Amino acid sequence: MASLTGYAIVSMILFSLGTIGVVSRRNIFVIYMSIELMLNGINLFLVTFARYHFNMDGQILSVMVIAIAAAEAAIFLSVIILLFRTKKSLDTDVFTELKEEVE
Amino acid sequence: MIEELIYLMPIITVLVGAIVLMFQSMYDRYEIKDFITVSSLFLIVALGFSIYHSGDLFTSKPFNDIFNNAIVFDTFANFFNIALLTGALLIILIGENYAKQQSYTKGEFYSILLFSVFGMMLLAHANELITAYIALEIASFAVYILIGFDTNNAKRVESVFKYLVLGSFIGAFFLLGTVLIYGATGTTNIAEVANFISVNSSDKLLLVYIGITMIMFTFLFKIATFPFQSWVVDVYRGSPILVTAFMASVFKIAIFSFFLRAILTDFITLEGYWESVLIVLTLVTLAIGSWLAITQNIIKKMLAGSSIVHTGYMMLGIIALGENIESAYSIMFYLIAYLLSALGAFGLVSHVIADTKVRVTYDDFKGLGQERPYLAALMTIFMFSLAGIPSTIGFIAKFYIFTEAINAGYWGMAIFAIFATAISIYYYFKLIAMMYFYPSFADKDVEQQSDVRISTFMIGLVALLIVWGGIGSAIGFFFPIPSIDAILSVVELSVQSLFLK
Amino acid sequence: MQTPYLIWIILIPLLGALINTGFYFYHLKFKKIPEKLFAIVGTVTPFIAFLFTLSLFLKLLDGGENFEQTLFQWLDVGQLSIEMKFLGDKLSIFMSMFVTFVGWLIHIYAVGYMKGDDGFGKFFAYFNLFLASMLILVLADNPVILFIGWEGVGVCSYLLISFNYTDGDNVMAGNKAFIVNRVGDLGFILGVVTLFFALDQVGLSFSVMEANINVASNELLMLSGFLLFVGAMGKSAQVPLYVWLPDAMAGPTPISALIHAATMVTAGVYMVARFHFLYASVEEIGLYIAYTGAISALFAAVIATKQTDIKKILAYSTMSQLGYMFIAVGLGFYSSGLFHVFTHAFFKAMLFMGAGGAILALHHQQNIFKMAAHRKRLPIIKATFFVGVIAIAGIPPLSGFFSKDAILAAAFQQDQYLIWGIGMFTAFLTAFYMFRLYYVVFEAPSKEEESYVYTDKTITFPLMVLAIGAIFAGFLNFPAIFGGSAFVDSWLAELNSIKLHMSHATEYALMAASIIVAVAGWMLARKKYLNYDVSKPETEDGLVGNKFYIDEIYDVLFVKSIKKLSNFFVDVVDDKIIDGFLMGTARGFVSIGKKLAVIQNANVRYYAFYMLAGISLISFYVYITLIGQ
Amino acid sequence: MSETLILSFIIFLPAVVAFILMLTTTKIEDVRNIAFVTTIITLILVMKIYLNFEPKGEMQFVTNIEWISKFGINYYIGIDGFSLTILMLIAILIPTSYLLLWEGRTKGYWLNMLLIQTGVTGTLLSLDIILFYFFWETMLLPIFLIIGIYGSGNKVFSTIKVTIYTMGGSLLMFVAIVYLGVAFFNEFGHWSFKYDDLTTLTTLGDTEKLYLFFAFFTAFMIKIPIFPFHTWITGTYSDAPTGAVFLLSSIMAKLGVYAVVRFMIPIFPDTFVGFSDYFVFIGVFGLIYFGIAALMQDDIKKMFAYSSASHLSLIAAGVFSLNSYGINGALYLIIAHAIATGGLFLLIGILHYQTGFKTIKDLGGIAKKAPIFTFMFAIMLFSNIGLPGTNGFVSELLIIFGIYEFNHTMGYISAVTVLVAASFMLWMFQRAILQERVGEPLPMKDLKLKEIVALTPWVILIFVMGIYPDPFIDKFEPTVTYYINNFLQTGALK
Repeated sequence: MASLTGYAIVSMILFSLGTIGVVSRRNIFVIYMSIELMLNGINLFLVTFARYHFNMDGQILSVMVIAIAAAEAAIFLSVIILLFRTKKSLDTDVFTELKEEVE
Repeated sequence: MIEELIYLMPIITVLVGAIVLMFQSMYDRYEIKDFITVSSLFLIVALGFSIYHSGDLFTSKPFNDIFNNAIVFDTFANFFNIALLTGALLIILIGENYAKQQSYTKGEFYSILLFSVFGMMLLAHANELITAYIALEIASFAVYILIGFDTNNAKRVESVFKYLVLGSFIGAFFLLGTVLIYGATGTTNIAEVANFISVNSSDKLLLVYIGITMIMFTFLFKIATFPFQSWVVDVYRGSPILVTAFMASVFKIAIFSFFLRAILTDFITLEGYWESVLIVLTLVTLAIGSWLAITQNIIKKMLAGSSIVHTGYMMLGIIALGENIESAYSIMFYLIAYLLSALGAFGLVSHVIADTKVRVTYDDFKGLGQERPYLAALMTIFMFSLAGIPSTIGFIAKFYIFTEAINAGYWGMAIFAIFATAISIYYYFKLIAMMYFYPSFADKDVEQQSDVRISTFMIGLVALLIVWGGIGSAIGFFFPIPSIDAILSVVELSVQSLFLK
Repeated sequence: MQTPYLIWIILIPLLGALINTGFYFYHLKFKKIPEKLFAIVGTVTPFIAFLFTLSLFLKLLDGGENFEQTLFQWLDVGQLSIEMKFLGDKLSIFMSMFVTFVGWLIHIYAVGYMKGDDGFGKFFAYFNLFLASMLILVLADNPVILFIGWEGVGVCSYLLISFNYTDGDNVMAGNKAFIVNRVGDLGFILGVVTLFFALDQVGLSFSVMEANINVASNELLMLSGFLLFVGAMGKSAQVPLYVWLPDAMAGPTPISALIHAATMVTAGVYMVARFHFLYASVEEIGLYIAYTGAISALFAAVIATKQTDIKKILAYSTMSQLGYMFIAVGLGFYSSGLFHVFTHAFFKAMLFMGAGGAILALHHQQNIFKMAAHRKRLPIIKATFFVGVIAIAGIPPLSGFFSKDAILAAAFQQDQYLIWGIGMFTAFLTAFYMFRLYYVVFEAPSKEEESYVYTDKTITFPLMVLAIGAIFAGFLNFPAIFGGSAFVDSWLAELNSIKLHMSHATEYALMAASIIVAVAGWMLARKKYLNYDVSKPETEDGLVGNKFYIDEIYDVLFVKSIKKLSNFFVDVVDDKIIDGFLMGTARGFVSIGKKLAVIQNANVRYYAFYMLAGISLISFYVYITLIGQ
Repeated sequence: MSETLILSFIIFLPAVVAFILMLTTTKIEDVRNIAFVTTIITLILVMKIYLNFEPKGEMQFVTNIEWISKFGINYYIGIDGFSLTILMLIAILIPTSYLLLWEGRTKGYWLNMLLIQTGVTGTLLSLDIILFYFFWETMLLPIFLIIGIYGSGNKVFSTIKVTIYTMGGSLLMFVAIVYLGVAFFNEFGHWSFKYDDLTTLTTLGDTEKLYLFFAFFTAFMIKIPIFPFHTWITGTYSDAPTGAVFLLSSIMAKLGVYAVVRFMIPIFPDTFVGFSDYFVFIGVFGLIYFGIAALMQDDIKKMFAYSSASHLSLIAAGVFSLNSYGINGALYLIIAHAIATGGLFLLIGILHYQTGFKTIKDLGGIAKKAPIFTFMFAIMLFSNIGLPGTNGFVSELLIIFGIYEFNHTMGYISAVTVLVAASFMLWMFQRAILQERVGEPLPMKDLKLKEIVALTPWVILIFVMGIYPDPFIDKFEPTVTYYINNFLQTGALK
């Protein structure tokens, strides 16, 4: 069976992918997905550790994280809808209205 | 059994209140002031419960079998409960005028506000990382919704979007930290982790330390230090001013409540590998905050920038915490002071912009001194308190923080911070200058709506508290009143409760 | 001997000043007061003061000891203990005698002269105040109290020179007098301070200092002696601090007569005499003083020969006579010096008052040639003026001759032949320019038919009294060789460090020489000016005419340069350098902030990137440190 | 009233009255009259103290109540020779100045004046250094408002400038104060900020002391002001309203010197002695520098800004000369200069108010129209010049003695003061007041009877203190001796 490090590396790769996605992608929807990706990487990690420690805490935690992710999704999607409604676009570079020139 | 329940009462009351408001808001016949009444009623009850055992020193983990030590009830948490509840109550009451004027505010607004308060209180009680995370997220989500409550306003939506993205982004790091700690120690309970750290030698702790680092990032993000400060200006600017006040004062207290606990219980150990980082961050935070504040033209943005500077002062306390426990008191006292000052300032701005959309830039404040002398006087008090001028609570708080910092030997940083203060005098006094030194615009003939209402009384009350906190018993030489020492002793008591076994 | 009367000599004129001030305010604020009232207060008070002085003088005369009167402890800090105390010894009583007397006469004169001036009351208030301060100066028991009087007369002279303040030039002259005197005062104060510490803080009373004079080191004594003399230079208009005196003639003539001829300017001489114990112990400084006097005397006399303004000529002659006095005191012949002060007070006051009368009569014309051009008949003034001229020229038997001759003889005896020579030459010049003045104003032919003009009694009466004084005052110190009593010499004997002792032959020879010189000067003037055509007046041209350009040089050296410096300080040092630095830092800070605002570009991806960068850096650092541990 | 409360009463009465007046909207005349009566009451109380005060070194009328017990911060006030002298000054000058400011002021003006009085009195009497800082800062806020609201010209800029300037200085001092407190805590194990406790500190190293010393000194130098921290004065003085200028010049600036004497000499005696050479030099330099700078000023207020800076430098030099002549002279000059300059500024205020000009080139011909005004002006001027017979002379003489004893060369240079002030003041007097104005004469009425009455005590004081100074000096001379024996000697020994 694969070692702990293997799982760890995979989950870390997922997490990093998500991180890079958040920074580099312009489409808000993709940004959201990257964040979800980060969370999933963490879930994988949790489960891995739960297996490693032979206790259920990790499993429970992962379930909780999934729940939170779901809640987050609710807000995120609604916000995305609102954003699209205002600007008819999902490009982050469009939403810089709050930049007022200083005196 | 029953007194355990009493410990739970405040938080439960708030939760119930939130749900009740949720249901109440399904009926159209209620008006805003009904919701205000109900919500403040629940908050007052909760406050009563907390104050009921604010005096005594206790700690307990009720209903272990249910909560599994995930939440702890002690004087420390209780202190923060009081602060949070007071803050929320003040915001609701001060915002009364503002809320009435805004079309979009509905019952849910208050329900969600209470939910977020509930989350914050839970955070103050949290004794376990995932619980803390959940509590944090409850509070944050509620705040997201509050920010974006006015869905037709592009600014609001944009700012909630930013806050959401960045918030959940950093939240992921919190989880990562948790995971790493869990991986290293097999538990996420703060006390147990602290225990683990104390028994093991540092080579075993590499993973834990990295995890702690990850968690610290979240802390730094939420209190908005460099390099996580950039969201503050935009989000504060974009959100309705009540929510801004809520974030700036109350939310900050909640964050500190958890992380102070974590630091004080040696879960987060700052010596060695974090100290230098914190020093650098603090210095840069102070500088950046001053720069952001001094260049702003819009009052809300200026206050946002200044809130970053105040964060810098509190970081000073955090650093000093490595040396002596005393400085925890100073931080907590500073939180109270900042809560009052910021609430007052934001609240007064909200009251002023409630009826008319102007009064957001410096120039719009011109001539307030003649138009509404009392409001101007109150604003002056708040500015003095933020600037830390003597005879306000802001001065005592600064004095406290600086004393601890210097006592811990960081006098160089103290001098740096004092320069930041000197700069801050400029942008605070500029507002006073605007209010008093310039004539008001002729064309701005607002219908002189009466200032005699709850919100103004509340603002006045806050100002009174500020002055009392600054002068303390000095005015009471000739007739007895409680002095600043009362607050200080409560603070010390609450910190001691952390070390009860 | 303690006496309660001494202070009244000062208080009474002071009282007069206060009363007149009160009257004058009443006069201004409420209703007019007749001039007579001011006049009475103004003239009576000096006379009472004179009577007090006279009584004390007589007491001293029949061998009474020195008077003194302590009023109160003025100051007592550390070891510095100063009493408000007055001293009436032979010197001070002698001085205050003629100060009060001449002062009184000039007050009377002023009544006539100032008639109709709307500042009449103010004038007498100032005048009495001046007399009071002069008497404080004379009677003071220690240099600090003396300095109070010293400055008091300075202020009065400032106020009176700029009496017609509406004309800026008068005030300018007043300022000049005050500032130049201040330079002197600077020296005076420093002299006192140095002396006080040189005598290890024993005290400042003259008697105490005289007792402990040998405590101090010679250098410090010389230093303080010099510094004190700087003060004297300022007050008594000696080179190089004389520039204020000619301009001071801007004031009304009585002022010139009283302050700038008879009394105040002699304060320097008096002060040096007061410190005789100090100067007796440092001859070098004494000699320096003598030379300064000689140079001033010559310098002034030379300038006077080309002046055309009658009052300026008299001013320069005053300065030159003061030079004589300093020669005497510098060489240690205090009695001779003060005797010259005494005689000079009479004839110079008289000359000024005569000039004033003439000016009044001749439409306020001051240029001697123009005065001649429309001359009136002024018999009394002319006669008295002639007396004055002879007296100052040093022609026996008038007072000037004796006093001046004594000084020259002293110089000769001390083998200071250079000083003696200068003195002689100055005497010649004096005779020349005084007679020039006299002939041009009163004798030279003029087309104007000489109609008689009446001059007020209040003007002529003092003139005649002073004329008598000028004629006979000399006999007060009638030399021994003529079987005289040499009263003044014996009276002030204790001051003198040296006695005058020379063979009668030399003494006669010296007298003859000075007489010849004086007559020569007279004759030269007579030949040149007796029938001079006044229609083409001389002009003040050439090096001498322009007073050797000293004023211009001073202006460039001090006034202009300091003004430049002031502008430099304000515009460059303050505004550019200091304030520029502060404001620059402030502005720089703000501008950095504005540049920094660029990172707040409200784009969420950038924000996320900053965070990520921060996170990675910090984590990296933390990781390194952890590995390091 | 009991001995202990009387000082507190003196401090807080004006502020309390001000608050009451602020809340009760009364007519402007009533506000002014009530304010005036208040100051008169304080004057009476101060008189009472002055009579009960026995001349000795120690503190008297001490009140000491806990304020913030955690940090041992006390409400600790008391009075000794120094503070008594200045307290007397404040109590006399302020009510009389009201008479000259009588007409045409608004309500806020009077309230601020009252608050300022509380501020300065508190600063003067507080012996706990935190309490001192408390008043020191609060003193500035009414000044900030009064200049900004009632000022003229480029008022906002100069207001912000003076505020940042002075507050920047005092913030540095704040850090130093905290540092001292912490040092005290580490040495003795309990908190205290009493100045007499802080004098017992022994653990401070020399370099430490140096930094602290300069942190304090910066704050005071800015307030005094001493070269090169003076660039705020000209703008502020010329833009500020008369009352503010009067208070700034004749009282607040003096408090800077007072603070040096009260706190810095006892706490850092050795540093003080060690550096006194430089400070005397700076003082004497400033004296001449400001004097020359004043010469070419055209704005009379600016000119007097420089002139008072020059005098204050002399005062500072006197204090730094560390001997009884110098310090006594400095204290005496504090009084003399407060009276003279205060009076001058008030008269200039009247001049400005009536003619609308405060620049020399536009003025002139005043003396003809207003002889009594001119008379008062001249007397203040002469006292400022230090003419014998006025109190200015006594103090300058003493200071010159002191500096000479300290260092002969410095003494010689310092005597230039008799020259500096006279030169520009008389010139200004000639051009602005005496000589005829080019163009039509200005509308200038002579002083009213009320104003004459107000100024008479000042004039009398000038002359009485000049002719019979001893009784006044006796009041504070013992304190000076006490200071010299208890602090400076030890400082010299260290």
